[in-house]
Amino acid sequence: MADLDIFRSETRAWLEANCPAEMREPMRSEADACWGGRNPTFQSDAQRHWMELMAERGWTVPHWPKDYGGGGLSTAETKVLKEEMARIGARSPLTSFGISMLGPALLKFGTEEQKKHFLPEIARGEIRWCQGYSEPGAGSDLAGLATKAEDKGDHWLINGQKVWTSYADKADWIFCLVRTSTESKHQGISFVLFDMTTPGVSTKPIKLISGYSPFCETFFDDVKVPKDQVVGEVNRGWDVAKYLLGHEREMIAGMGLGGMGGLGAGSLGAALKPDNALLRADIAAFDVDALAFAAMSERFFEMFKAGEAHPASPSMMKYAGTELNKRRHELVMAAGGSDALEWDSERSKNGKNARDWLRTKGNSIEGGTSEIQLNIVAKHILGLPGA
Amino acid sequence: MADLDIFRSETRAWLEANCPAEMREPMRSEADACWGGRNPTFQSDAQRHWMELMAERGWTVPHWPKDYGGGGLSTAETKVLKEEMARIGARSPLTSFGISMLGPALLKFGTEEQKKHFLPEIARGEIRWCQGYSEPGAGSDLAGLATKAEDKGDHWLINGQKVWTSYADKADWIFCLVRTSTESKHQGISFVLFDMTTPGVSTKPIKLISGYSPFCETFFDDVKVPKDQVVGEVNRGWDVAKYLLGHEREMIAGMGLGGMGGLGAGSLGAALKPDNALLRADIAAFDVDALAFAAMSERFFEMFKAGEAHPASPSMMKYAGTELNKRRHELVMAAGGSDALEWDSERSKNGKNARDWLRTKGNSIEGGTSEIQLNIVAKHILGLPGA
Amino acid sequence: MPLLTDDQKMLKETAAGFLADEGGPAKQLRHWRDTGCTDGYGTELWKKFAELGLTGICIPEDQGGLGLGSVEAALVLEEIGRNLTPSPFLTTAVAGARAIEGTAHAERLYPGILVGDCVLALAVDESRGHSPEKTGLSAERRGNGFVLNGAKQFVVHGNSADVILTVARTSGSPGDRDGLTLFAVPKGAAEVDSVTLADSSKAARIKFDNVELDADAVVSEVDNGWTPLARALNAGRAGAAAELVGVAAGASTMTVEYLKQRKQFGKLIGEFQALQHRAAHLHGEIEIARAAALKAAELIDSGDDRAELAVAVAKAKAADVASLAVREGVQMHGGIGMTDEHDIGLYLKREAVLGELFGDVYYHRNKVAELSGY
Amino acid sequence: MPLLTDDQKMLKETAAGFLADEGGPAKQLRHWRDTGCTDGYGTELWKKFAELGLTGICIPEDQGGLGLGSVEAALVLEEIGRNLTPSPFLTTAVAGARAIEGTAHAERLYPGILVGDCVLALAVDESRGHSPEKTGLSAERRGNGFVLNGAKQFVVHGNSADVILTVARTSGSPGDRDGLTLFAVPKGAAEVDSVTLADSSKAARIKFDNVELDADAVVSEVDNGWTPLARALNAGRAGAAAELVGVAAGASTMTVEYLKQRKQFGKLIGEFQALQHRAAHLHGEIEIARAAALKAAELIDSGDDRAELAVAVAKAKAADVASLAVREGVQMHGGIGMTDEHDIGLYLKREAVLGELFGDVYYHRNKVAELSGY
Repeated sequence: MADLDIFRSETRAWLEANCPAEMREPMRSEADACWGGRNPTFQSDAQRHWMELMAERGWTVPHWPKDYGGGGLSTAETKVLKEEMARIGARSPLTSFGISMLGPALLKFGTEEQKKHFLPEIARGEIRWCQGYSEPGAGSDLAGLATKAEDKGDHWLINGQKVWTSYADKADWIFCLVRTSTESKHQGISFVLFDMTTPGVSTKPIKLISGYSPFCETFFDDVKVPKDQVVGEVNRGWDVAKYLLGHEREMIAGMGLGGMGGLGAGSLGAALKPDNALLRADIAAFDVDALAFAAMSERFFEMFKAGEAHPASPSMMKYAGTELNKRRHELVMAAGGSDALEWDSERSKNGKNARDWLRTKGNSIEGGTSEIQLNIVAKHILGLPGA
Repeated sequence: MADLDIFRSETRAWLEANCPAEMREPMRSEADACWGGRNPTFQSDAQRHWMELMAERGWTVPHWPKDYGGGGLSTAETKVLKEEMARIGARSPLTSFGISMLGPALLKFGTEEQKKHFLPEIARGEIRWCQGYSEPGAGSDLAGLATKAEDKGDHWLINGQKVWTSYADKADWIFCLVRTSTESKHQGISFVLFDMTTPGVSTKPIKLISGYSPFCETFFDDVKVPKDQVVGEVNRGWDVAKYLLGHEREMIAGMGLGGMGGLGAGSLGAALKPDNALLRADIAAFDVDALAFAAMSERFFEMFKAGEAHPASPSMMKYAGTELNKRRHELVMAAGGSDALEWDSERSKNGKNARDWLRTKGNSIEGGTSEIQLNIVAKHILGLPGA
Repeated sequence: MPLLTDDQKMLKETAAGFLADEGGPAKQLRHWRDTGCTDGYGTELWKKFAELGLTGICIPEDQGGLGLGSVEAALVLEEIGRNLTPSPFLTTAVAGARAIEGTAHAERLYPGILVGDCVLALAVDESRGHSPEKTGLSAERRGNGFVLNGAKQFVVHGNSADVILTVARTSGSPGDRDGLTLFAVPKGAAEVDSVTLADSSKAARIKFDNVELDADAVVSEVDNGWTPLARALNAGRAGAAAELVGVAAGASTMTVEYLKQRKQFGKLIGEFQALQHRAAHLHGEIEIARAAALKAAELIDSGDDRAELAVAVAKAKAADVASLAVREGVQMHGGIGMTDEHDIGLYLKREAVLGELFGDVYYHRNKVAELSGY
Repeated sequence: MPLLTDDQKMLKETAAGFLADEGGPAKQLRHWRDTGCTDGYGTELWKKFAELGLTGICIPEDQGGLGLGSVEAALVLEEIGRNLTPSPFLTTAVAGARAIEGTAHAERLYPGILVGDCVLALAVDESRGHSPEKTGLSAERRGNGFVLNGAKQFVVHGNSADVILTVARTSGSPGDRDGLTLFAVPKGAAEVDSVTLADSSKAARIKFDNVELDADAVVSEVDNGWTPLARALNAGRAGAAAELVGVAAGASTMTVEYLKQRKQFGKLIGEFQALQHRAAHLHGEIEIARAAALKAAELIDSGDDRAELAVAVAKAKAADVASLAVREGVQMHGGIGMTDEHDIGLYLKREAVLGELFGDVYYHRNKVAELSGY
């Protein structure tokens, strides 16, 4: 424990000295995040500086091994770093699907060469990734995908279409599920990586009901991909995908609930101060559910870290968390009344409440629908027949 | 219209002159109903007198033909009679499964002989019937019944067991579904009638969670039933059963909702006067649903009478009505607080609130579960595949 | 409640055919939204409403209208809801026409309404919530007329309306029904700030900064504005309920169709029992909401004193059910339901606006409680 | 929130084994109910609680107890809930022991509690609702002692308790937390009317008609009864929440087992997706309620000032979830679930009583709102 105390005080001092004041302001939206990439756009010098300083210490990915650009911190040290960052309100220096999704998969399934090549780039924020999973004909039935990769001896030839590719129009590379065999539905899928500038790759943003376009359709027309850009075994990409989906669901479950700080999630009622007794009653019922869920989140992460969580429990969390978040935004709209219905006025911050509300409707669809999560819980946790 | 006005004034005068004052008091429970039967128990002379007076005019079953003991009234006249009875709060002179269930089936499927024999007895309250449908192994899957009727030339020999037979221990006769063929699940069922005093028939009351025993298990051990006591064709009893179930569902859907009088169903909140703002909010939400359902009930019966209702719509009504009634009693319990939890005190009228609340839990099970009703709506109204 | 008469059935069919042909999202809502129309609806379509006599649906026959009631208006509004048709029908032909019924303004304004040349808006709300009794906008007598000071918001079609029926306080204090006066404020008299709502419809925030009006701007009588306002609100709320039933039914029909087409895991998703039960539940709820909306309309038409209660029940129930219908609709459509390209999201947005209009579910549940004496 | 320690896991296993063997409905609840036991629970079983040290779970080690906290009590109570075990554990070993902790009454009563010879009850409610601040039962000084007048109800185990911890008002007026005093009222001092509750447990209505008590009946200090009462209520509410989680888990386990056995239409009913989704939803809710109950217990044990909020969250959530679990349980069991013979109905009844005890969901939701400042 003494070592950890020393680490804490050193970390605290370093953060105090190095985290720019601007980077201690709360983020107002996804747009405030630092996404990195080949041609990064920084909102400020402070943002760039903060990312670079943290990357230098490997603290953009503190728990990754030092060899791959990480901080090499233990679980306990990582926790201390997070606590100390939270203490001063320090923003995350880098947000990326490379860190949250591809990285863990590469660490588990990648070759030494792949790890050495890709992980440090990710840690330094020099590459921005997107995820090519869903297809128009394969939504909930992810494994029903049709994008085809033909073995052409020295390369794969990829043809097909993906949909719901987050920020594909801004990504440098994609990690992508493709069909390399039609003999088996699940065991004919491979997990490939390739550059979005490869000839034959094109993207088209999808306009959402919120008016924003965070997702794209992504088209592959005779895209050539080198053989060594498959992660894991050929035809066994489904194992990689499933591993990665678990991470994604945990992340989504925690979205919009103000983090996982137990009762720290805060009260919606306190934020809204409802002046209507009937609305107040609904908000109080929501607060009970949200504060209870916050306690569950805290417990779940402890159990998860300790290996005591059921492998299917992220599905339970994803389901409960996203349904709760939708309900939260319904109540925000109810409290906002006609003010919240304005769509393009300055007063409404360009319809922020309404757009955020519409955005949450996707929470229970993306990353596996609520129905899919319930199927998983019924089958894998409850052991119900034929589920 | 003039004829109807005359009928109304005559009816009003007759009711005023003949309905005993006691029979104008609201019924407090099922126990206040007049059930008739071979060995009837009347709560008062007034109750007996009222039944006999009404039976004499055929007004226990006003819309049945006069030949079968009915009043021979038209639909419009029947409505007038009901309105005039409601005007003075006159109780129903006779409550019986013979009237509400068997009668309509006999009118539609019975032979002339059967109608002549059974209907007048029913109309006069001289026979009490019970219904033998459910079996221990066949709950929702009613047609999965196993009670066997063997053709013994001049009679059927019946062996098996029924369950959930309402008041079997008090009934004179039973109408009963039996298996007469194993070649087809649905087309191997016959609808038979027999005397409960036939040798081999025995009953055993089932104690419910409310502490009451309105239902029995009913056992048949080599019961001999004459051949002419089958209603409809042999092996086509399922048609009769389905027809009858529709009637039963309508009846159950209306239970406990204070009749079908549109907004007349009344407000739960007005009855409870909740002193807690959060409970008041829940009750107000309930009142909206209940008053809207009352409007639906009124509309449904108009549509039903006019032949404009979808044949599967009683399922929708049964589902909505019973779920609503369960919710009503949850709220009554919430408003009653710890008073309502007392089970055997005088103050709590022997736990009336709690027992009524427990009773309602069966509403969404008996007469086809809520799940079965939703299956029916999905298949027959929405036309969803494989439902 | 009697079933629909043959005349009513015919009206319903006419409206259904007309709006399905002319009023759907491709021809109307999306078209006007994507071309930046400042009215938020098509005036040509509104002229067709007039040609069919629908703009005069609630106007007495002796004043040139169809002389029909709230039940008939509900039949049309359900079709408007089903097709998401943007139009000033609810504010002008229903709520507005009812407000001025039997007043001098009827004679002035009905002719324009009948030919589709005059659009009315109703200015009631002064904050994010609906609470007409609490009206604070002041109208003080000055000379022969009045001077108005205050502000209104969520005035649907207020940006393009020819006349804005505005509730103001001439006496008493916020909370009183007495002391309110309804004014017919002509276009241009007050400062109108146009606002686009989430469903792409247009509304206004209006500032009254010493707005001077003649005495004949008063609809009905001074201090007795509650009477015409209550007529307008009852009609408007019952109408919004009917439109919400249409929104719910439209979303639900679209969703059930999708369940019969979309395959996942080698099966039509409509074969999955969990979705079947949810769809069946929703179907029943829509039927119930429709019955409640028709009941409210019927009691308004028959002058029954339970009409106010029935209207509150209808508005609360229809908003609840429509909200369920659109939420289930988007969820069951999956990803495609989140795209602007698909119409199901338009139902979600329309429901939000209609649910709020003339009082949200909380307002109307509370009203049910108050009217029931608890 | 740290996970369970090895000691806590061992305690949980011990309690689970003991209560599954000895505490189930056949041996306890049904047995005492059907033999007309006036206590409503078995004293032999209570002695076994004592032998295992469980009656002293919250009693400090230096006073002969296990010196454990609310987390450990929650672990035991979840098993009590799961087995529907009737016992005075919650009122005596948890709420009661906490109330007298550190007072002179601890020295007097702990020895009896430790050996299973002394049962405590808590008399708080004075009407059908729970509202401790509104206590009106009066205690007036007379000579060296007090005279109590008023009435209490819903005093669980009050009919057989040796000591009834009674909240009375010595000053101030209903609504104030100040001015309350907690009295240890010995058996026989007041008029006790035994009441059977819906779950077959026993409680009392108690009349205080000039009941005279010595000054040393005061627990803690005069006018400062809120302090020991708040300890008792926090512990009792968190404990009831944990027991409700056990009720929910027991009902849910029984139901999921039934889904795997019962056939209809040639299929196990657990194959029907609509039931699968409802069961899966319920499973998650129970996990969440358990986390909330443990969080509340942990914050009580650490003396955190958010404990009161966490307790309100836990009690409201656990009651909601247990209510869902038992309702789904009965419905999914179908007809058999309505029979007295089947245990699922016992869960339904137990939930109703525990849900009401120490404040129902409405009380605790309101508390969450008030503590959160709205």
